[in-house]
Amino acid sequence: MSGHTAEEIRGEIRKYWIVGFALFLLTIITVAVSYLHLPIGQAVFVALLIACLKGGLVAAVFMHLISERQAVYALLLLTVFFFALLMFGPSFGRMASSAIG
Amino acid sequence: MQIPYTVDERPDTGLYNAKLGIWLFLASEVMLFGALFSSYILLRTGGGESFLVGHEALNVPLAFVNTLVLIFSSVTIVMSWASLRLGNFAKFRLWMGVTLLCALAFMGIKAVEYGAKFEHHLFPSTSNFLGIYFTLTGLHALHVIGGLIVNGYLWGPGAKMYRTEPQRFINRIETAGLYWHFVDLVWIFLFPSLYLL
Amino acid sequence: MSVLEKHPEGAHHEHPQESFLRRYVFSIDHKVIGIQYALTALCFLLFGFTLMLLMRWQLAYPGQPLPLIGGLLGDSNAPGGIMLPEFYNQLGAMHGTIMVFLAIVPLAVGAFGNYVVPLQIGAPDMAFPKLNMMSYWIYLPGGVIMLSSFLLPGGAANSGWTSYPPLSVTATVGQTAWLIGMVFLITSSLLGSVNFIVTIVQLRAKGLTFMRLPFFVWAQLVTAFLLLLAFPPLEAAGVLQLMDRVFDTSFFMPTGLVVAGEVVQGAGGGSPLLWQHLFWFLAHPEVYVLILPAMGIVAEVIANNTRKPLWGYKALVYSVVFLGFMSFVVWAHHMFLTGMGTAISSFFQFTTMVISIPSVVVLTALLLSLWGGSIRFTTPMHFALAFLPMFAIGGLTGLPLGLAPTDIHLHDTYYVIGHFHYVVAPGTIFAMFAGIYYWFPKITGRTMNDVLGRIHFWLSFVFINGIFGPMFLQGLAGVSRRLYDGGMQYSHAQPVLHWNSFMSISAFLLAAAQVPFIFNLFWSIKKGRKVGDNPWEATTLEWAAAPSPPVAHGNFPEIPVVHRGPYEYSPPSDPDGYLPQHAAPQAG
Amino acid sequence: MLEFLRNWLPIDVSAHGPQLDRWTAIIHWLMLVLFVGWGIYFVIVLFRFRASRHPRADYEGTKTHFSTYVEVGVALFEAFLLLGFAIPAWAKWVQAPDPAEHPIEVHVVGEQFAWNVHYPGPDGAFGRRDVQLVSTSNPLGIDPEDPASKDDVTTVNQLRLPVDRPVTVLLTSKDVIHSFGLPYFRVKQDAIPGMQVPVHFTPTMVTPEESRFPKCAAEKNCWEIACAQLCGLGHFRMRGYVQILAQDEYDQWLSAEVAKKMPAPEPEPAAEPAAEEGAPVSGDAAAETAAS
Ligand code: HEA
Ligand code: HEA
Ligand code: CUA
Ligand SMILES: [Cu+2]
Repeated sequence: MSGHTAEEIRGEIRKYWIVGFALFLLTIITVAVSYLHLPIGQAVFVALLIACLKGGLVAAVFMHLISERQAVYALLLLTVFFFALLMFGPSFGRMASSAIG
Repeated sequence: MQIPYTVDERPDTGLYNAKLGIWLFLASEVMLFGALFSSYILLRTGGGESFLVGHEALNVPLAFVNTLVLIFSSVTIVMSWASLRLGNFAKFRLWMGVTLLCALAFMGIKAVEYGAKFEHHLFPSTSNFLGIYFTLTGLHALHVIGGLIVNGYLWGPGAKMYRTEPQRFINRIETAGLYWHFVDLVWIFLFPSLYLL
Repeated sequence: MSVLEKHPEGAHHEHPQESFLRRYVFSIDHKVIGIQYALTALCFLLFGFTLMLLMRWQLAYPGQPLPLIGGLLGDSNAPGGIMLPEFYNQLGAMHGTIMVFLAIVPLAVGAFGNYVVPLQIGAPDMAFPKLNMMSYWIYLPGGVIMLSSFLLPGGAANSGWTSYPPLSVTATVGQTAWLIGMVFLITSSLLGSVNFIVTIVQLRAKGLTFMRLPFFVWAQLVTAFLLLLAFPPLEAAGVLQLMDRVFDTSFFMPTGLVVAGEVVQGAGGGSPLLWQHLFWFLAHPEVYVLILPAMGIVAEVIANNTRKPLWGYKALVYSVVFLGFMSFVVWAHHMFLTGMGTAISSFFQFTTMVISIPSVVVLTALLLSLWGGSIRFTTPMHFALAFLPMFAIGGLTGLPLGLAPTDIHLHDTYYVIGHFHYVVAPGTIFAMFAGIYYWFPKITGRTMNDVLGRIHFWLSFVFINGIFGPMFLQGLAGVSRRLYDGGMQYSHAQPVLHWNSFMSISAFLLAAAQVPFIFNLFWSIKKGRKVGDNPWEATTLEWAAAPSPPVAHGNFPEIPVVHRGPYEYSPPSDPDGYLPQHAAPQAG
Repeated sequence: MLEFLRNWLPIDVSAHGPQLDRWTAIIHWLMLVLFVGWGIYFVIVLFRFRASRHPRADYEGTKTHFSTYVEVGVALFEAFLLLGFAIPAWAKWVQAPDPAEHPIEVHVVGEQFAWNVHYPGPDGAFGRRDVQLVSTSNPLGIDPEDPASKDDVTTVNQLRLPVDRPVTVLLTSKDVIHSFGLPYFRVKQDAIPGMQVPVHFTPTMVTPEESRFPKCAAEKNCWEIACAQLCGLGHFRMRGYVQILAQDEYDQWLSAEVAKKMPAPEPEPAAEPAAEEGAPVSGDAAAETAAS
């Protein structure tokens, strides 16, 4: 992040506030949606979609991933892959087991 | 002999040491919380109706406020970093101070929430949902406390470094910020998956 | 940042008269920390081995009082010197835990990694020296907690190193100590792995590109990634099990348990298999943590003692990276018999077969590296060479375990015990010995005694095979592991039971064979033959560019610049010599 | 190779067993070829290229592609093992037997440190089990009120099965994880509390009267159920018996057990749990501690 002019930094600051505001809004939306009592499948989908959106904003802008270097991307990609595996491996293993009940 | 790239970026990786370090640490944190989320999915999908006992007792409005508090603190910590980069130390102090207050507020609200649960005799052992709820939010709260300590240090005694090694100090604020955003990010997922679903 | 200048000098550049505490105890010099790790881990290794000797006595002579120390174990463990089954289970769980988490990993990563990696990449220290010190000072209390759990009521953890619930959740308080100890060890490893990755990525000397890294450094890099990403799930699982034990949650406790005639109170609805998934998600990568640094050491020693470059350096690097990656997707091959359907089992059998290929490539490359060499049979080379066939036996016997149908008969038998001990004992431990003999002169400026080294090698080699070879026969016969009496009640065990005393005697003799080593190690510090900076005529930076022992803080008189790959032995320009990595290229 | 391995493998008394043994042998062939092949190379190289005989190392080393062929060969052979054997064999292993073959269904419930066996009786239906009803005389907690339980037969550590008929054992556990291991049958399956996992096999041999097999009930020889998963301090002695009978002997035994269970038509006394005298627990392994 070196070599940024004061002007650029002020631009970033504006971005931070906008994103902060967007996060506020999205939070309100999730809560509002939860009062609609959607069927569970849809509710999960919407809630996680919004959460991912929010998470993406935080990571991209606050953690300035967007301007980060490749090394970090490679690391995160690897992590995301194993994360996904860890997330669904155990549950999938149970669903496909030969056990009864 | 001086360890290289504690302050400057290594040209071929574009990173200074601590930044790579914090990203690696966060990667491992992703796996830590990932394992807990995975457990939550597995237990919930296989748990039957008794799993959810106590779910209705969660206080959505409080958690909603807490979410806003944490998001706001993410904005303020990034502001404190930006202020430093603009050379404005006083503003850094201010924004970091607000961040600390947010963290304290978050913990305060958390304490109220926990207290209400205990009052109603809802404990981790009551149901696996509450067990997961206490484990996940408890672990998250520990992370908040960790952040409080680090940020508090950087706000207070640690800020001395700005006079001797300003760039190094700015880097520290950046890494502390990265960590703090991650804590926020975890909460962004915890909030809907525990309280709203 | 344009506004700011580079600050002058860091905080710790001058070291006038350091206090004893700063220098030897709370040192932030990677070399001292490496040695601290080495000594601590060796003590744990010895201790883990001692526990096993007690068990081997019981297996060979069930129900007979332990000689010499039987009386010291206390009436709750061994009344009249005769070991109780409870105590046997404690010993087994603690042997596995201590060997894996307190002995081999700290030795392979904490000790060798710490000492050698910064030197091999031309760095003055690890990237975060204070963090490095912290890793050690978290590891040590973790170990102390583990060991002191023997003194708790009910003794130490007794549910195996795998700690499967519900057994572990209902076990005595030692299990809680185990979990707390594990949290320490995991934290320590995580800090260490961050440090290693940053060090290797950021602090490589000028000119030291990734493809010029010594293979050992590659092995450490991959290992660090395994620790970084695989340990957190176990930490999570440990926290969940602690919750189950301390706060009576039911994460791993299904509904309707009846333990010892009492219906277990609690919410229920938990899943015992969840633990197994999280545990093996760590523990399979963990076993590669045990083997990769060993492969790295063996590669270094082989290159140096064949006086030629490693064959297929690139293939080795790609294999080891691939191995690390794949090790995350095979975990459920430890769970074939938990009621696994065809789809899942096919997936994990497939990945398990796939992961054996890079191991074959690594071994093949090391074997072919010997061809055309001018082999010096030094003591470290003895151990490194023996590693190859021993790892081959261990690895090959992984194949029938990796195919689910053949695993049915072999699962949880001594065949499994034989399989992995061949990889970790005559495999990894031998590589550790090779490393100790090889880098000892780096640390002390003296060599270890060669004759004693050879005695140590040959005796160890013979006896270690005497222990683990017969395990395959017992396993084929179907003898279960973790049996307090070695299986003597079972008719299928009868034909192979007589091996038990053979194996145990081999184990006692193996213990005796370590005496020359221990003596050699301490004697050589003061009395070993003095040697120059580069006694092995090695090309890598730790030998070629730094004095032995290296400069206290900073390692190198001046930071080297690298000009070539790591193993330029007998180069065409100088067929009888070698080209250090940092030697400036000759003009023309 | 199979003959060689049979020096240690126990005799094989189930329908699927011989196939597993055969493939175990084939895999060991692969292992042996690799090990001996590389081993010979290894010894030769160590001899031929020792420093005293070969003082100047060859910078280039070997340029052979032989190793690539070996590696590809190993990979192909592993693919063959997977597709030709492991995957189909596993699919067969988890597949329930054809109902046309009149498979027997038995429930086996592990506990520290015994194997409870639950037969459905002539009605073919298992009585309800409830943990709240568990007691020393009713270790399985069978509900006596359930009509399906009236003719149920339970035993402790005694699994009797007829020869040549497919069996489905439905495994579970009351407390911790155990593993239902039948070495002679090449059967092993974890018994996990909270789960019911079926395991299928077909005994092919009546347990012979040979002194190398232990005596269990009725002075007859038996094979053993060996618990294979660490389950506590009694893991080593968690030994059950499995006895394979000719079909008619089995029927006789079962109807005798059922008759013991239902002596009179009135249901009242039958409510008394009958597991105790119903099961010939005389050979209970828990009674003996072989170590001492
Ligand atoms: C360092 C440790 C290590 C290593 C490297 C391995 C390597 C492998 N392991 Fe092992 N394993 C363990 C440690 C290790 N394992 C442990 C500790 C357990 C038990 C845990 C417990 O339950 O307590 C276990 C258990 C275990 C199981 C579960 C068994 C069971 O419980 O039923 C399985 C099943 O698939 C398995 C498979 C494999 C395979 C396929 C490999 C492959 O990666 C091997 C590949 C290697 C080769 C194929 C060798 C190549 C050889 C040549 C090319 C010949 C060269 C010849 C000469 C030099 C002469 N292992
Ligand atoms: C890295 C792992 C590792 C290592 C190295 C070893 C090493 C050894 N193991 Fe271990 N073992 C395990 C990991 C390991 N083991 C695990 C995970 C289990 C399963 C546990 C469970 O059931 O849960 C197990 C189980 C196990 C069993 C089965 C017990 C049972 O099922 O009931 C047996 C039986 O013989 C055994 C024997 C041995 C022996 C004889 C050695 C020997 O090879 C040891 C040789 C050691 C040395 C040669 C060290 C010499 C020491 C020094 C030289 C130190 C010098 C000191 C100073 C200078 C201060 N082990
Ligand atoms: Cu039951 Cu071991
Ligand atoms: Cu494995």
